[in-house]
Amino acid sequence: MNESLDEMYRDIILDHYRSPRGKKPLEKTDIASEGHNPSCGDEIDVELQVDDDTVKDVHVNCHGCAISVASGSMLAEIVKGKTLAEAFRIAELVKKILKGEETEIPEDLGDLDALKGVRQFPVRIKCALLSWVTLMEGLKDYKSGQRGGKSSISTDDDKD
Amino acid sequence: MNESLDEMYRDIILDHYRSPRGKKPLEKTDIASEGHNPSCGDEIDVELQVDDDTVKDVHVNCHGCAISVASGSMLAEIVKGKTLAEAFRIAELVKKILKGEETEIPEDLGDLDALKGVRQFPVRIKCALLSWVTLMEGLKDYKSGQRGGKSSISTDDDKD
Amino acid sequence: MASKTTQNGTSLRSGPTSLMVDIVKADFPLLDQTIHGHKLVYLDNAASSQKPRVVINALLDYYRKTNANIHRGLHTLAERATDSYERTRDHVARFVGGVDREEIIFTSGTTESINLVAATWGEENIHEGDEIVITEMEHHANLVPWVILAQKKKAVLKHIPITICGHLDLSQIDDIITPKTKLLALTHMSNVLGTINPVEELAAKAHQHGAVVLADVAQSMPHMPVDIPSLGVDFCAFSAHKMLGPTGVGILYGKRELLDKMPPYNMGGEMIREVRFDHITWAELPFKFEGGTPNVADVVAFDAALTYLEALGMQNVRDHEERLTGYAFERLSELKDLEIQGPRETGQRGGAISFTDPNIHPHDISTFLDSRGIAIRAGHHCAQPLMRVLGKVATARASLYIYNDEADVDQLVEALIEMRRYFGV
Amino acid sequence: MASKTTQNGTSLRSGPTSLMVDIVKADFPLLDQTIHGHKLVYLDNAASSQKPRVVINALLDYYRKTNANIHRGLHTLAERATDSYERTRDHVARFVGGVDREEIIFTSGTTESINLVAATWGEENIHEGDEIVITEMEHHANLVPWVILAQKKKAVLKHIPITICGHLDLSQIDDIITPKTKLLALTHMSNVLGTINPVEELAAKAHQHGAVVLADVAQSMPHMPVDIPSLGVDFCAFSAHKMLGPTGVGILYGKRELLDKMPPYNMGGEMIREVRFDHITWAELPFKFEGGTPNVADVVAFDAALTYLEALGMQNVRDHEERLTGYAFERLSELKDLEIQGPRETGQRGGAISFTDPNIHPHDISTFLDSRGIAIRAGHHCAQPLMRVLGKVATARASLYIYNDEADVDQLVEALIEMRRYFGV
Ligand SMILES: Cc1ncc(COP(=O)(O)O)c(C=O)c1O
Ligand SMILES: Cc1ncc(COP(=O)(O)O)c(C=O)c1O
Repeated sequence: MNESLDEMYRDIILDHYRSPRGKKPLEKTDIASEGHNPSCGDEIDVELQVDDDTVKDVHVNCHGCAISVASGSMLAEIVKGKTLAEAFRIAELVKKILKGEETEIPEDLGDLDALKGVRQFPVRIKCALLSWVTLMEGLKDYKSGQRGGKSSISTDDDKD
Repeated sequence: MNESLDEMYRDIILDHYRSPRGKKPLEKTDIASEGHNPSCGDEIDVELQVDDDTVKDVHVNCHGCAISVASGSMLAEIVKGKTLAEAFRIAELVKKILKGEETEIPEDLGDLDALKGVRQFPVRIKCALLSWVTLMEGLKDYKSGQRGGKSSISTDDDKD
Repeated sequence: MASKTTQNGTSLRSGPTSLMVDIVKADFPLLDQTIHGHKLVYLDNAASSQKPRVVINALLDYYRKTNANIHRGLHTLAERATDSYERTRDHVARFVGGVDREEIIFTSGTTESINLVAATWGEENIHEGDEIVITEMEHHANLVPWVILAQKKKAVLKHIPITICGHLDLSQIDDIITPKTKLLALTHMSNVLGTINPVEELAAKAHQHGAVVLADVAQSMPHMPVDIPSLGVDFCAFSAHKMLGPTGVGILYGKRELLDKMPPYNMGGEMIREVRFDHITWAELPFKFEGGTPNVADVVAFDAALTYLEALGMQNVRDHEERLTGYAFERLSELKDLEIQGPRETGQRGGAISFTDPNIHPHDISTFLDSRGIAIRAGHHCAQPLMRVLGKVATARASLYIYNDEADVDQLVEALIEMRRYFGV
Repeated sequence: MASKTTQNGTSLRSGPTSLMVDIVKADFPLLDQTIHGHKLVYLDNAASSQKPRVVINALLDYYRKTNANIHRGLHTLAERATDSYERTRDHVARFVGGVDREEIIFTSGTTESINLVAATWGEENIHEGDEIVITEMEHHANLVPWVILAQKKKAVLKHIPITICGHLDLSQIDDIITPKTKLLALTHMSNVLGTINPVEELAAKAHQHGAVVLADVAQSMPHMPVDIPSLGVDFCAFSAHKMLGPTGVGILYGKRELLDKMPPYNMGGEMIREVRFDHITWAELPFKFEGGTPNVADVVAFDAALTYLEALGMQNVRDHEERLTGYAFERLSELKDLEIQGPRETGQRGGAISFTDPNIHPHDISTFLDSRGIAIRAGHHCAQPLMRVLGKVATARASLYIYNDEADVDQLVEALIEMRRYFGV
């Protein structure tokens, strides 16, 4: 049905897609990670500027479909100002939402609700996931002290 | 149809099968060849006693189904007394009959007519062929001077 | 007519059966035909089974409504086809006793499944002097790849012999399975003798020595409950076509730790992650081993076969065949000097009954039975080394399945009696 | 509605077509359905074709009347099944231009066909320093096996680049195909660009240097007359499922002299002559390469697909697609900035039309079109190296076949126009 199309491409998704947030390069990059799904060619860079365990600014650069671009743009918007631990928890929540394991979304993360529509398109879930998984990878490496290098991840393998 | 069964197992075939000719060992073996079809396990020994280019006596020892036994028995009966060249020509004729390339059978080889029924059972053609092909192999080697050793052949490969 | 008795189970001879065979039979359109003027009696099930209407309809349905190439497809048909294909994988994973879906690889048949293991795991793990242990009753599919691998690697191929009764002879087993054993590859159920082998026990022994164990379950999976986790083996191979499914589908079960480390077999689309001219990374399991467009339609239809077997209940299938085998033994004993191969205890064997007549070649038996509408197989059954051990060039084999009943056995026995008269030997 | 015009050929736009598409369409039950409320327009033919009723019925018929394991069977069903299976082999041998039946090997798909050659001929004939030549437009199936073989053997993998127009760039060909070349493996028709490559000419050049030539005809065989003897290649690979046949069947054509010398691939039943634990001899061609129970039903049904294509006439198929491709180019040009890959001369290409929109990702194109009932494919089409050359991460691909007409193209173009409005970019 065209309704399911409109479910996936909700206005909010199309809005993020048309004018993605987080385009501006950071003054200082503390966490950098890249995601790549060879099967569809989607590529994303997620960079964080960190101050006192808090995300001061986010830069997201995404080459991909509307879903992955919008998802990355939402990430840039939502994660900014959160602590690293909060950011990680939100990414976990998005994974659960996309896998249908969680449906409740806190009010302050309202935009994320728009991602639910992707669940009806199984092949596209990994597009929506890519930015979040990339973020998590960066956070994990940062926490474990592997700083400096760039973390690298994919949602192609459907392992997460 | 049961008629086709009776076509294959004609009385003459069953008679040869029940009391195969050429059982008696030869006094002197001039040509010896063996045939073996691993796919069905049929094994045959064809031995000729030759005098002045003429088959003086034939010994056939066959382990196999009714068709291969009867066919070997007919061979023993028919080839005895023929010249080597005639024997080879008859074997060629049998091959043609079994492959449906020839239907005319000279009167003196009347028994061979019974083999025609086998043509309706494609998998069994190689059983009927085995003794004749084994004979031909022996004759060829004899003619080309490779005497002494035992020639060896199969109709499994369906190449002839 | 004993067929009546299978419904009310009152015949002394047949005893009650656990399957409603008349009802089952009606589900198989092919069985409803005459051959040479006789009602078809299909007793060549060890070679391939017939298909119930639900499986044929599933195929039809797939091609009429769903057909598309799977994975990565972003259109509705491709999504539906992918769903159906992957659903069968989940179903197989449950059917075999509960394994991970990633451990189920679709191949073209048992033969390809075993060759895949030989060419990938075997190629990397078998070295000079290593020992590969098989049994004397292997089908060529579980024999030829190991003979060739052993030759190539200068490894030693050992085999567990069989007893006169058709069981594995385990008296010298500790000389056969040793610390040098790298692989034990054995059949769970012989396609010639019917013997059910103690796979659990032998797998445990082989594992003590650190060997890997492959079970050829091509004959057991269709005919009895097979629980791969309790078998305790590392690899299992079987074919859909022997268990009511379409031709062209096989299954390889492999332990994830092993599959993860193995290189791929057929390389092409869908099994790679990223390709450059100088560097390639593989896709995750199970896709790493499913290069190219799979046999989608037949995998999808195989789902219906599994559902059908589950509805019957695999224990009922087993009980039915065990009883019917007993009945067949009883009736075949009426034929003096007919020699039956393999164990006589029906509890230790399946329903493949190989036999020989002292005076009539198996080929003639088969041709004669066919003229009476009865389909059996005659030959070496792709087990030439076993034939040599048995001292036979060939045997005749009648093999039973869910749609066979006492009437079929009766028709077989009567035809055999008639056959002896016909050949007059 | 342009579909009307395909029957009387009076539309200025479409011109007369050589196929009666409306009649053809009616032969394909799957096409008669709605997707998301729209009549299905199936334009994913390069991935897999739909099946005409005669093919589906052939499958049905086989399972309802004939099904049995083939070869060496002495009962009626086995004989019938063997006959039907072998009849398809004869048919394939005729269809591809008249080759020996022994040169036609049934596999599970193009991918397996090529892997078979790599693992047997390649394994024995490619040595350190040898050169394998492929092209930049190969499908992974004709790329990954050679990359891996080259790595294993320390051979050199070279590729023929493509021009900006999507043709092979033959300007440096004499530096690429040299006396060191042992194998030239190239696609006859690109599944992304549609390009038809000059296989005859390149094969002749490779042969001058004593190289062996393999042509991947997976895309050409379904869409144009392909005559293997005049192509002059040593191996050809293609899949039934892309040419109206069932899934799970592939064909390998190989020159007899080469096949004769190659070791087997999948080893098991039916492909051996004699087996001992220490010695094995192989069966004759083609059986040497068909170990295990083949995909009998699907091979049998493939016969009906060949008959159907012959009835249409492969030249008519080609003419129809050529015209329709021209029509599609014309109409797609209405979409400003839509970028089409591959040659624009319809005489030098098939009907796989890859395109990109400057502002909309191919995945979004595909998802949007699906919502309008149109099935196309989006992605790298298993040709990642080509994508890199094209500078694309993915393309959208609409690919035509015998049941597509001007109306389908119109529906595609209108949906693309609507899509641009929808995404508002
Ligand atoms: C040019 C080409 N080669 C090879 C293949 C692989 O064919 P299959 O997936 O049927 O093995 C395809 C189809 O996907 C193709 O388009
Ligand atoms: C015990 C056993 N293993 C392997 C096979 C080979 O199975 P397939 O021919 O389906 O590959 C068979 C059947 O022929 C069998 O009975």
